Amino acid sequence: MCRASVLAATSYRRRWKCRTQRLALWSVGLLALLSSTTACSGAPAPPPAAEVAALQWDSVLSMARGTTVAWRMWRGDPSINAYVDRWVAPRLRDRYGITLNAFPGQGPEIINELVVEREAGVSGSADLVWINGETFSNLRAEGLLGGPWAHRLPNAVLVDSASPVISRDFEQDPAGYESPWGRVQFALIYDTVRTPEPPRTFAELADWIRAHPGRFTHDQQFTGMTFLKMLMYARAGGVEAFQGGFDEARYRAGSARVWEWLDEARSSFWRGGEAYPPGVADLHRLFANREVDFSMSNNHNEVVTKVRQGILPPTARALLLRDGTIANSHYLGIPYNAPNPAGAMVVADFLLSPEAQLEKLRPEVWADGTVLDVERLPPRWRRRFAAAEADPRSLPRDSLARYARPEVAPRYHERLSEDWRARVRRGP
Amino acid sequence: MRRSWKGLAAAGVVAAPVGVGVVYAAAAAVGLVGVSRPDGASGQRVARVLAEPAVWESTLWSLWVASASTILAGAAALGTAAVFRGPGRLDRSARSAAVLPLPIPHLVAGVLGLLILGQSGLLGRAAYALRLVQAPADVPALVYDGWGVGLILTLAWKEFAFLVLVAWSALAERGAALEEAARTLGASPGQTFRRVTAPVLLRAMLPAGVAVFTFILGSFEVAALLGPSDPLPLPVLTLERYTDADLGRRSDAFVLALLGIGLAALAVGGHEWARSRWPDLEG
Amino acid sequence: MTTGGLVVGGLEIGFGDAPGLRAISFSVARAERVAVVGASGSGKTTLLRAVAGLVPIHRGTVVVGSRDVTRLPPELRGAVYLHQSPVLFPHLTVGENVAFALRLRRVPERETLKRVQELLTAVGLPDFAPRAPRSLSGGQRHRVALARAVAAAPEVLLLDEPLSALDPTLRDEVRVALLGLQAEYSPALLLVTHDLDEAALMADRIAVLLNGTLAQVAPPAELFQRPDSLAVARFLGMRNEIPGRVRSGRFECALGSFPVPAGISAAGELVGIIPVDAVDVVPSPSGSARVLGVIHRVQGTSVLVSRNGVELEARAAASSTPKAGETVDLRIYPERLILLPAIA
Amino acid sequence: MRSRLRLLMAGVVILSAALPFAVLAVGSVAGEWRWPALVPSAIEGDAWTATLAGGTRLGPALLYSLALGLATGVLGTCVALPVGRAIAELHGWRRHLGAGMVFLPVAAPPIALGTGLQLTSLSVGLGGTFQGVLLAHLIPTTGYLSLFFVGILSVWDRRAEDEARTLGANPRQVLTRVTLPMLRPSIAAAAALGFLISWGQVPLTLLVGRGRVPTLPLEVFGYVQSGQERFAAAGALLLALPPLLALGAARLAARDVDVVPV
Repeated sequence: MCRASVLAATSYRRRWKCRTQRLALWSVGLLALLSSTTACSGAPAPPPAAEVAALQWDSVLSMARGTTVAWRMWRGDPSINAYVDRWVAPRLRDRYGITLNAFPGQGPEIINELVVEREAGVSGSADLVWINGETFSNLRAEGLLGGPWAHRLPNAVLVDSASPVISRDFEQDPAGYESPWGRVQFALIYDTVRTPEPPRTFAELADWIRAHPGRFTHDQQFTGMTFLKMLMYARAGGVEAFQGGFDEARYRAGSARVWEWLDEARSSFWRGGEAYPPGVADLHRLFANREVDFSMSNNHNEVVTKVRQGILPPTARALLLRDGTIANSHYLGIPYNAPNPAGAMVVADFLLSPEAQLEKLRPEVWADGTVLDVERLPPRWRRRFAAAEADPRSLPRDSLARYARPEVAPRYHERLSEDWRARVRRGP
Repeated sequence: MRRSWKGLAAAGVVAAPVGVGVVYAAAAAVGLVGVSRPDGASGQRVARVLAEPAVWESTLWSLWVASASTILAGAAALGTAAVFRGPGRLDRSARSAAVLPLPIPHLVAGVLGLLILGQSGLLGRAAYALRLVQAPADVPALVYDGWGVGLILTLAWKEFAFLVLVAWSALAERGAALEEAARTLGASPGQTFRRVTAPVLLRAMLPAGVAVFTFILGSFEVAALLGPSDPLPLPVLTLERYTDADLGRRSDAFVLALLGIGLAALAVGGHEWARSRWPDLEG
Repeated sequence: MTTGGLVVGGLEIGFGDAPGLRAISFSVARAERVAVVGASGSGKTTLLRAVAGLVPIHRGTVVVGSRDVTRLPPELRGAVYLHQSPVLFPHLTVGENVAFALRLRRVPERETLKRVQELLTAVGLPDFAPRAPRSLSGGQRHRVALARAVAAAPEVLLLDEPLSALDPTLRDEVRVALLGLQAEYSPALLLVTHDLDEAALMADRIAVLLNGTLAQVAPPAELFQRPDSLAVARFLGMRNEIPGRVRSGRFECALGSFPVPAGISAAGELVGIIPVDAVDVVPSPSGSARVLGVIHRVQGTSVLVSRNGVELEARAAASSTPKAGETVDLRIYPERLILLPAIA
Repeated sequence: MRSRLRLLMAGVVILSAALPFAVLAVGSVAGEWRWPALVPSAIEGDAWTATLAGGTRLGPALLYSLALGLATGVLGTCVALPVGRAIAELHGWRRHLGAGMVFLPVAAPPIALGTGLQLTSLSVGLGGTFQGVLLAHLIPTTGYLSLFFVGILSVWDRRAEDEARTLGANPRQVLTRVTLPMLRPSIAAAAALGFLISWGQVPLTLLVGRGRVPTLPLEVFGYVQSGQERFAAAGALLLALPPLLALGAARLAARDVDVVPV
């Protein structure tokens, strides 16, 4: 009887249910409405970057006025964010009437996004992307970058184009599809108190690691892989041996020497080489907390900002290995589907201005190396740049230049990461 | 049976997005859509990814972490619920405190895990202050460790609050009457707990336990922050493949996504099957 | 048939696949009180819910007032249904609960408040309007629910076991309130109960629901004195069944031969029922019956006796209760004899 | 002995609940705080001053997350209530099938769901938008809240609704005057749960929002990944506090309801 009455009673509630279902329908409808407002806001296709680049700069400036530039960039460092949001953005607004909208995303995410946008056939959502190396190569290979445009920027003449580190991005010619923004060089980070006599070469480092088991490691991402790549240069004939594009045989020979070195050293790594910090920030934390005695950075000046932020101890210093350390530049690209290439070009040009480059170089701001040929600047600017680099923790420019090694084809980097994940990270 | 059709249709609406995701992932996994589109569909990618030992190690490892944290959190919840159920001040304070982590996002738990459980974290520093250790290396590795101890502890801490709440409401509902019956039938307090309280609680906690298990199995943030580099927790491996610079490997992620959803579906299906087999488990 | 009230005709309701109630026809006049009695699970509640429109019916009609409401939803039927423990809306105060139906009908607020006060006074809770339902005792909640039901001015009031869930001490409180309200507002009252005493106490007529049909509908006195069938008699708890036959105006059975009471026309093989209070035991050392045991009840003490192989329950005089094993004589009042056809 | 053990256990429970918040609070203002220091040797308030002055994105992200959480809670409840009711009215295997179906979006790993839905969301114009992320958050939320309402409504006492019907209320009136008011505590709890699911969500926001929907957890995740512990701790505290306040408020409200039903 009970069951029957329950069943029966429910049928009389059908109308009740209709009401609640209507409530649900309303909600779904509201959502659909919300979605359609975005889905239907398709504007006419913007002009591609190459077309805009062909215009007079004044026309580019007037096209850019009053627009918003969406800039996809790495947003993980408050110093960089502050530079972009609080120094760059207001100046862009005041001088060019451009609203800068920076949002997070790096390397693979940018590729992923553009690939996905192309697959979905929707208009682009980024005007400017912060890229280099393998990201640039992948984007170029997939035809996801607009251009050429970089050589049309008024400030492009100031760029230190004689430097191979700037004129070549991982052996590739930027070809006007990206504009240089900053220049950095790999450095080990050590503590002058804990390790007053740090190793200066890979050979010395290996000895040091064996003598101090558990005190060294590298991260699993870009920085750690750069470290391995330098190791490959050092043990297999220098950077010259790997120039001229990717070659499987040379890679095999070179990487074999890397695995050899690692097989010998890694049992003396932190945690016996069985675990690696996920990212370089985690490595910094291990270093600061004395779990390991070395950290590393792709930016020789990072130690300056990180000490200032209190993340690294005040006695931390950068160190260049005499086998040579990789120097590279980072660039700004404009996606093929960027809605506002004119605005993006104006931003890229402003970021190349001596003013913006100097501000970025200052240790209390970011300490990111300049891509300008400082010697060609007026003396007033030369003095300012010299003063900015005079921080006691900074490495002298001549030793940076002496040990700088260029990047080679991005494929080496990719293969090394892939094989490291499969061979080393997964254990012997 | 119009009514049941409606009920199932309503459930279908809620489940539909998963279906959309599964269909897209399946199409991408066999190459019908996606970047590295080969000529037509092919199961090669699925076969290659599923043949990777790393994938299965990640899967097993994630299953281990999910089981261990669920059991740990469940056992702690069971004990706490049984001990602090009275009306006293201590009981009430313990109850209020125990549910505090309930609304805390996983991410915050992960941040805390890093700050507290790392070898140079606060736990290690406390050990140093007590002169138990000399250096971070002497502290047992709880973060990035092969057994995922820190990860398990963090997740168990987070989910404990949820399970203890479930346990308390089950006890409040019918615990006392059953226990009184057991006591008058001659059971000692210990026997009462073992034979009456614990089984009643366990059955009430089964659905919550399954939910916790599947949450943890799929949870990303804590695993990404505290998990080891080998094997990578399954969700972390999925994202690593999805954002691989090599566009060809990007679609591997879809195979892993299907694997993850499949495991979740298995857990859910098993749970509903168990509940239909033993309806009294519904409490 | 009077206008108003409730008329149920040929009602059939299925329980799942099997028909549960069939051929249910009865009426309750305005101001009349009818109690449906039946065993647990006999479908009493379903019958009530069907009248209220909460359970669909297979066949039959329900007329409330003079409207056929068979196809109408519950809210349009003019029949208020109260559960065994009536549910007060927990989110409303006592006054708001009583005002519920009035507010639905947009009765002017002043009038609503006046009416609420009247009804609360009528159930003896004049100061309870601002109280929360949870602060009320069980009997008070019942009374508020009754007031709330009457506020809807129903033609028919449907009560499911109205007193069963209450302590004996509270039953009078609620019953008085109920009868008072009914006297004043005169709805037709249909209640179901498994308690015969409650039915007899509250109802003008009692309907006996057996095996899915109404076996008998009659005023309590008539029902108890003249059950229509052996099934009804057994349901009413009548004991002392003796098989026998009627021959030339006399009922002959193992206990002897008795004149058929006046007004009963019966013949052939029958079952006779001698109500317990129609047999007296008289202590007698040489009596024809032997005492098997003594049964004490609130209503009085009775004695289980055996005579000629027939076991009977008989009334004992309070002054001299015989003991087991003693012999007694039986004095039977044949005018109280009930004669019913045997169940095939 | 027994009471001492209880005291110890209570201490552990209370400490394990309270200590983490203390750690976050200290961490958010810790200047130099390195092994083996138990407490920071210097105080550095930049995470908070920068946040208050608008120098970090934590403030705007907090507002963004609040809006997203509230919308998810409200819409999720509106959808889940009728779905939960429909499933609660099923019986036998259909019931288990229905419950399993709504359980699936809850159980499916968000990363897996996100990878599968990223392109779909983009092609319908929802990728990287507030609405898209809202819809993404609604996936696990409606599942979870449907289960929640299945649980509530399976033991739901329908007598009040029946009596309201016979007292003259039509289905809409029963819904608005009886059912919804009676379910109000559950509805509030459901909205709060929905808020929480959205509030802590990382993978779905990451994949469907494509970094363009700056929620608080994403900002915190970014700070954690870049080793900015002070900012991460400040953000984590911002992330932990509103739900805690909500929990406290819910408890207070529940206590109110016990005394003065409305």
